[in-house]
Amino acid sequence: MILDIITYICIGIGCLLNLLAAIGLHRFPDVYTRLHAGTKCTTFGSILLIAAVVIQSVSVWVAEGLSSPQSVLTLHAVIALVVILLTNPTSAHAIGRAAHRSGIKPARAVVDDLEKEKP
Amino acid sequence: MTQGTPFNVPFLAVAALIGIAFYIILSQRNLIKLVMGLSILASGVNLFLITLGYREGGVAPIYTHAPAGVMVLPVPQALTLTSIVIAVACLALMLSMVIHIYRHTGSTDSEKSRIMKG
Amino acid sequence: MVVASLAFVEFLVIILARDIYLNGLHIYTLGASSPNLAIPENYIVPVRIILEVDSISIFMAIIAATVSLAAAIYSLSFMKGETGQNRFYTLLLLLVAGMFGMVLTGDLFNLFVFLEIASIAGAALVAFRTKFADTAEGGLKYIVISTVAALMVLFAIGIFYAQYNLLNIGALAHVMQYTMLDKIALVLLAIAFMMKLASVPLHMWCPDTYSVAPAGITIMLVVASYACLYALFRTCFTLYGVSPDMVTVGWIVITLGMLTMFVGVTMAVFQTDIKRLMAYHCISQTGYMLLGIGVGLAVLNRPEALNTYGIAAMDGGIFHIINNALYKGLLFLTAGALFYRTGTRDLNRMGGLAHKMKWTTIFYIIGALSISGIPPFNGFASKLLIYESVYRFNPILAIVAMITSILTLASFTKAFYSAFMGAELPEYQEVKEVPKSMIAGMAVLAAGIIFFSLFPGLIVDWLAHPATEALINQGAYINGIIGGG
Amino acid sequence: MSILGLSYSPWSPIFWLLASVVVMIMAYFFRRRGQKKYKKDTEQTKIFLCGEEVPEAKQRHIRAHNVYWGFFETMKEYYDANIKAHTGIINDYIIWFLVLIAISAIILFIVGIV
Amino acid sequence: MMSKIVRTMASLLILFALIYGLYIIMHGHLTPGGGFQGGAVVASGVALLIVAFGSDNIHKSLKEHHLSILESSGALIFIGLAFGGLAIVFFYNFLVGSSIFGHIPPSGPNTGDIWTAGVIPFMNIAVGLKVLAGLSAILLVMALATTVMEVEE
Amino acid sequence: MIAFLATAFGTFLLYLLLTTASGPLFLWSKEELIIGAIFALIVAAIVRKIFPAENLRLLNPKRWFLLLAYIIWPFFPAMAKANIDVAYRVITGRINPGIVKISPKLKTDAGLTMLANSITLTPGTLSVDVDEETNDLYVHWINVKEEALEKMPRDYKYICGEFPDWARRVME
Amino acid sequence: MRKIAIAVSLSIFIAFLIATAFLIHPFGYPPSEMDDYIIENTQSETGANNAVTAVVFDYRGFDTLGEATILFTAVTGVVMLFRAKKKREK
Amino acid sequence: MWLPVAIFLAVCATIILIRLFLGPTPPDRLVGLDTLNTVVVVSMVILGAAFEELIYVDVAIVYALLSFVSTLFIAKYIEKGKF
Amino acid sequence: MIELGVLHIIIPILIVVCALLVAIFKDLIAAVISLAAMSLLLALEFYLLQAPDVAIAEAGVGATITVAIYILAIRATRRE
Repeated sequence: MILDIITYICIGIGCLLNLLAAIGLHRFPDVYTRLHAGTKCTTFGSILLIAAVVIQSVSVWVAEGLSSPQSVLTLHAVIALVVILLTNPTSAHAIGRAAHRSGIKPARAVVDDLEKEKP
Repeated sequence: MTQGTPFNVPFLAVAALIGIAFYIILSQRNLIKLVMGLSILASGVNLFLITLGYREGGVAPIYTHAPAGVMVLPVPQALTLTSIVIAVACLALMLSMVIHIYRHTGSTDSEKSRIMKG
Repeated sequence: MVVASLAFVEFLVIILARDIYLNGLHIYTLGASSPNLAIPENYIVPVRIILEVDSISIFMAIIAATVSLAAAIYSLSFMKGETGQNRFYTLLLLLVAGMFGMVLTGDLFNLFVFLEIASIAGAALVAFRTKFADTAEGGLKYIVISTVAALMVLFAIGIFYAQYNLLNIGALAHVMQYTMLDKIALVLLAIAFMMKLASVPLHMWCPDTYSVAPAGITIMLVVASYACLYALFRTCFTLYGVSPDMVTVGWIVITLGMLTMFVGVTMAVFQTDIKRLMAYHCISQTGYMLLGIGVGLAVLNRPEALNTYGIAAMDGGIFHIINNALYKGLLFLTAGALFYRTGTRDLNRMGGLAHKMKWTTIFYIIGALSISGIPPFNGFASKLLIYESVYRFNPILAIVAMITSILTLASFTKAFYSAFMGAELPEYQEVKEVPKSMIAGMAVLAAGIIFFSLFPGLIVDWLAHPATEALINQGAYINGIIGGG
Repeated sequence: MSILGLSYSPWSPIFWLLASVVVMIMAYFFRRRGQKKYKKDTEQTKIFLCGEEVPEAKQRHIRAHNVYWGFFETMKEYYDANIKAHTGIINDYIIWFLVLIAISAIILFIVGIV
Repeated sequence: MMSKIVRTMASLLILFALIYGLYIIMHGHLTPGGGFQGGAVVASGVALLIVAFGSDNIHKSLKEHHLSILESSGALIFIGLAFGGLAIVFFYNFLVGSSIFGHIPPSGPNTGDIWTAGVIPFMNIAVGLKVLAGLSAILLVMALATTVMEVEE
Repeated sequence: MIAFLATAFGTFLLYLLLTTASGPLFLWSKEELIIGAIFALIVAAIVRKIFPAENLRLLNPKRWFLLLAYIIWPFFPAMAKANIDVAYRVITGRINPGIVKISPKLKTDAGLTMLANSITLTPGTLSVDVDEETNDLYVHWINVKEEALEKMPRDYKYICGEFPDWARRVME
Repeated sequence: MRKIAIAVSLSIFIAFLIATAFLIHPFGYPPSEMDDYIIENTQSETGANNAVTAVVFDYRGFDTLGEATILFTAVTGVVMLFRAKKKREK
Repeated sequence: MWLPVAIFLAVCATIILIRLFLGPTPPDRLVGLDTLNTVVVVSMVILGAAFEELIYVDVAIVYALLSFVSTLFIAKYIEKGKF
Repeated sequence: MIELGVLHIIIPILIVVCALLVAIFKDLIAAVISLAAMSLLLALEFYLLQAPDVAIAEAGVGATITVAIYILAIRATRRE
C-alpha cells in the first residue's frame, strides 16, 4: 500500500519532469540552455519513472521468493537506468562541444571564456 | 469501434509512409535524399509486415517468462528481420556508389551528376 | 577455379534437367525429412520453405548456367589487370547463386531474398571498374530500381500473407480468391517484375547499366532480367492462373511488349555507343517474349484458341528467351572484345577492325544475323513461331514484330559497317586479336547458337514445349505442394 | 528432329542449308563464266574517285552517326520526343514506374467492374 | 577523435556493448534477440570506437582481413550446420534431443533453459559473427575511405 | 594481467546480472555460469587493448564505497535541486548564461569524466569543452554570478561546489 | 509536366494504398493457420522458446542463409568499391 | 497504471518533435533527438512493465546504448571532426 | 485496453510526421536527424506491436548503423 503511494508519487514527479523538459526545450533561447533542460530533467525523470517500475517489481520479487523471475525485470531496469545515467551527460557534453565548435555563440552570454581562448 | 484501433490507423500510417517515401524519391534531386526515401520505403514495408502480424491483446511469441494469453504471429517478424538486414545492406552499397559519383562528378544532384542519357 | 565450379554447376543442372524432363517436377522441403512434416495432418499448409522445380525452372536454370559459364571463361582474360579480382569472382558466383535461387524456389519470400541477392551482386559488379566515371552511376541506377521493385514485391507478399497466411506459391494458388487486394498485389508484382526486366516505359535504366558493366557481367545481367521474366510468368500463370482478369493482364503485357519492341529498336538505331545499341536491342527482344507470352496469357481461358495458336506463341516466346540469351550474350561479348582492344565504346571512333580481329568479326556476324532473324539461324526459328501464331491472334501485332525485326537488321548493319568495315584506321594499326579465353567464351555461345539453329525442332520439343506445358498446367504445380502430403 | 512444326508451314534449317548450297554452286558456275583478266594489286583494284586524289582512310570512313541520316531526319519528331523522354535522371525512372502502376491498376479495376 | 570525456566513456561503454551483444546472441532462442540483433549491437560498439577514437587508430589494431576472416568463418559455420542435417535433409535440426543443447523445454511458459533448441544457438553464434564482422567492415571501410579522401584534398 | 582479470571479472558480474532467474544455483544455472565465464574471457581479451591500464587504483574497494556514498549523498540531492532549478527557470525564463573555465587540477581521465558528468547533471552547469593538456573544463553556467568573474583562475568551488574534491577523492 | 505526372500518379497510388488499408483484415485480427501451428509446435519441434528465432533459423532457415549471403555480398561490394582508394594511401 | 504514463510520455515526445521541427540549427535538432531518445527509452521500460513481459526491457537497454552512438556520430559531424 | 488503442494511434502519427520532416528538410543533416527520430519511433511502434525482436534489430541497425553510414556519406560528399 505504502509502496503504491511511493510509486504514484514517483510516477507523478517523473512525468512532470519529462513534461518540463519538453516545455523547456521551447522556452529556452539557445542550444546550451536547452541542453540544460533536456539533460537534467529527462535524466532525473527517468530515474524516478524507472524507480517506480523497480519498486513495483521488487515488491513482487520479495513476495514470490528469491528465485522469482521478477528479478529479470528489476535488474534489467536498473541496468537500463545505469546506461541512461552514463550516456546522457556524455552526449550532452558532445552536443555542447559540437555546437560550440560549429560556431554557435551562447545567447545572451555575459562571459565566454572558451571563445576568448580558442578563436 | 468495438474492436481494436479505429480506421486501421497503423495500416493508414503504412500507406502514408510509402506515399511520403515515393514523394521523396520522385521529387528530391539530391541522391542522398533519394536514398533516404528508399530507407523510408523499406521502413514502411517493414511496418506493414509487423502490423499485419499483430493480434489484439497478444504477447510476443516467446515462451520465456511469458504471461498467459494469445501470441502474435511469429512469421512476419522473422520476415521483417530479414528485410531489415537487406535494407541496410542495400543502403550501404547505394551510399558508397553515391560517394563514388561525387568523387567523379563533384555533385550529388541527380541531374548535374548524370553522364548518360538518351 | 571459378570456371571449374561453374562447369560443375552446369553438369549438375543438366543431370537435374534430364531427371525432371523424364519424371516430372521435383519437390525439396528444407528442414524436414519429408513434406509430411511440413504439412501437418490437420492443416494442409506448408510451413517450411519448399523448393519446387519444374520444366520452366530448369529451363531458366540451363540458360543461367550456360551463360554464366561463358561469362566466366570470357572474364578470365577480360578482367586481367584489374585489381580486386577475387572479389569480382566472388560477386559473380553470388550473382549466379541469386539467379538459381530465383528460378528454383517455390516460396514467395525466398524469391524476394534471391531477387535481392541478384540485384546487389549485379549492382556491385556493374560498378566494379571504379576508375571510369560512369560506372558508379550505372550501378546506382540499377540498385535503386531493383530496391524499389523488390520492396514493392515485398509489399505484395505482405498483402498475400495478410489474406491467406501463406507464403508458398502453390498453396497460395490453391486458395486464391481474386479479391480486390489480390488485384492490387497482382499489379504491384507484375509492374515490379516488368521494371526489373526492362520493359518500356520502365526500360531507361537498362542501357545505362548494361553499357557501363564489364562485358562478362552484362550478359549475366541479361540473364538476371530473364529470371525476373520467369518470376513474372510464375506470378501470372501459376499464382493467378485461369482468372477472368488474365485477359486484361494479357493485353497489358501485349501492349507493353509491342511498345517495348518498337521503342527499343528505334532508339537502338539511333545510338552510337555500341553497348547502348545492344542494350536497346536487348529491350526490344524482350518485347518478343512478352508478346508471345502475352498472347498465351490472353487466350489462357479459351482452350480451343490456346490449342491452335496460344501454345505455339508461348513456345516461341520461351524459345526466344534461350535464343536471345545466347546471341545477345555473344554480341555483348564481341562488343566487350572491341572495347578491350580499342578502349572505346563509341562507334564513331571505330572502323576497319575486321582486318585485325577476324574471330570477333565472325562471331559478330553470327550473332547479328541470328538476332535479326535471318534464316537459317535460331533467331529466325523463334521469331517465325511468334509471327505465325500472333498473326492468327491479331495480324497488326505480327506486322509490328516484323518491322522491328527489319529495324534490328538495319541497326546491326550500321554497327557492323562502322566498327568492322571500312578502311583500316591509323590509330588501330597495332590492334591484335583478343586473347584465347575470350575467344573461348564467345565460342561457347556461338556453338550454342549454331546447334540451336540446326535443330530448332529438337529444342522446342525437348526444352521449350515442356516449359510451356508447365506454365499452363497450374494444377500440377499446386498438386506438387498440396497433394504431396 | 530439326524440323520445327508450324501451323502453316514447317521450317527446317537443314533443307534451307541444302537449298543455299545449291544456290551457291550455281553462283559459282555463273562466276566462272566471267572475265579472266582480273588481277590483284594492279590498277584494276584501286579506288577510282572521279580522277581525284583518294582521301586518307580516316576521312574515307563513314562515321556511325552519319548512317541512316535520312531515316532520322524523316522521323525527327518521334526521335525528339523520345530523346526528351530519356532524361537519364533516376527520379524519372521511378516516375514512370508509378505512372505505369497507376494506369494498369485503373485499367484492371475498370475491366473488373465492367 | 572526440574529447577526453567521450573517449573515457566510450571505453567503458564498449564493455557494456560487447557483453550485451554476446548476451543477446547467446540468448537468441530464449529472449528477444538473436544473431542479427546481437551482431548489430556489437557492430555498434565498433561504431562507438570509430567515432570516439577515430578510424585510423582503430585500423591499427582491427584490419579488414580480420573481419573478413571472421565473416567467412561465420558463413562456413552456418552452412556447415545446415549441411550437418544433410543425413536427413538440408537444414534439419539434428541436435534436438542430443546431449549438446538438446533439452526440450516444458510446453508453455517457462523460465528459459539455455541448454535447449539444438542447433539454433550455434546458428545464432554463426550469424552473429557474420553480422558483426560484416557491419563493422562496412563502417570501417567507409570511415577510412572518407577520411583518406579528405587527406588527399 | 591484473587489468585483464579485473575486466573479465567485471564482465562476468555484468553477464550474471543479465541472466538472473535461470536456474537453481542461487539464481543461475550452471550452463549460464560456464558460458558467462567464456564470454567474460573473450570480452576481456578484446577490450584489453582499448581499456586504459592506468586505472588499477580503481580496483580498491574503498573507492567503490566512496563512489556509492557520493552518489547517494551529494549527487542525488543535487540532481533533485537541479531539476527544481530548471523548473524555476523554465517557468520564469530568468537566465544569465555564460561559459566559464574552471581548473580543478584533476590528473586522471576517469576523474575528469566523472566530474564532467556530475556537473552536467547538477544545478546550473553543463560541461561544454575540455582542454586536452591541462584538464581544464569549460562550463556553461546558466546563472552567472558577477562575483565569480573577478579573478581569472575561476573559483571552482563557487561554481560547482564540492564535486571536484569528491572526484579527486574517488578517482585519484 | 513532370509535376503533373508526379501528382496524378502519386495520388492514384496512395489511393490504392489507402484502399488496401481499408480492405485488409481489421487491425489485430489476422488469419493465422500457419502461425498457430508454429506457435503450438515450436517448443516440441525445435526446442526453442522464442518462436521468432525458431522461424528464422529452423522453419525458414534458407531465407536466413540468403540474407546472410546478401550481407556478405554488400560487404564484398563495399570493400570492392573502395579498394582503389586504399592503394593510393600506401 | 502504466499505460497512461506511456501516453503521457508520447505527448511529451510530440512536444519534443516540435522542437525537432523548429530548431533553427542542427545542434538544436540534435538536442531534441537526444531528449526524445531518453523519453522513448523510459517509455519502453514502462511498457515492459505494462505488458507484464519481463524480458522486454532488453530493448530499452539496447536503445539506451545505441542512441548514444548515433548522437555521437551526428555531433561529430556537426563539429567537423575527423572520423 | 483503450489506452493501448490511443498509443496505437499516436505513435504511427508521430512516425508519419517524422517522415514528412525528412521530406521537407532541405538540409541533409536535419533530414538525417529526422530519419533517426523516425527509426526510434518505429522501434517503439514495433515494441508496441509485440515484436521485441524486430524492435532490437531496428534499434541496432536502423538507429546506429544507418545513421552512421548516412553521416559518413554526407561527410564524404560535403561541398566545402
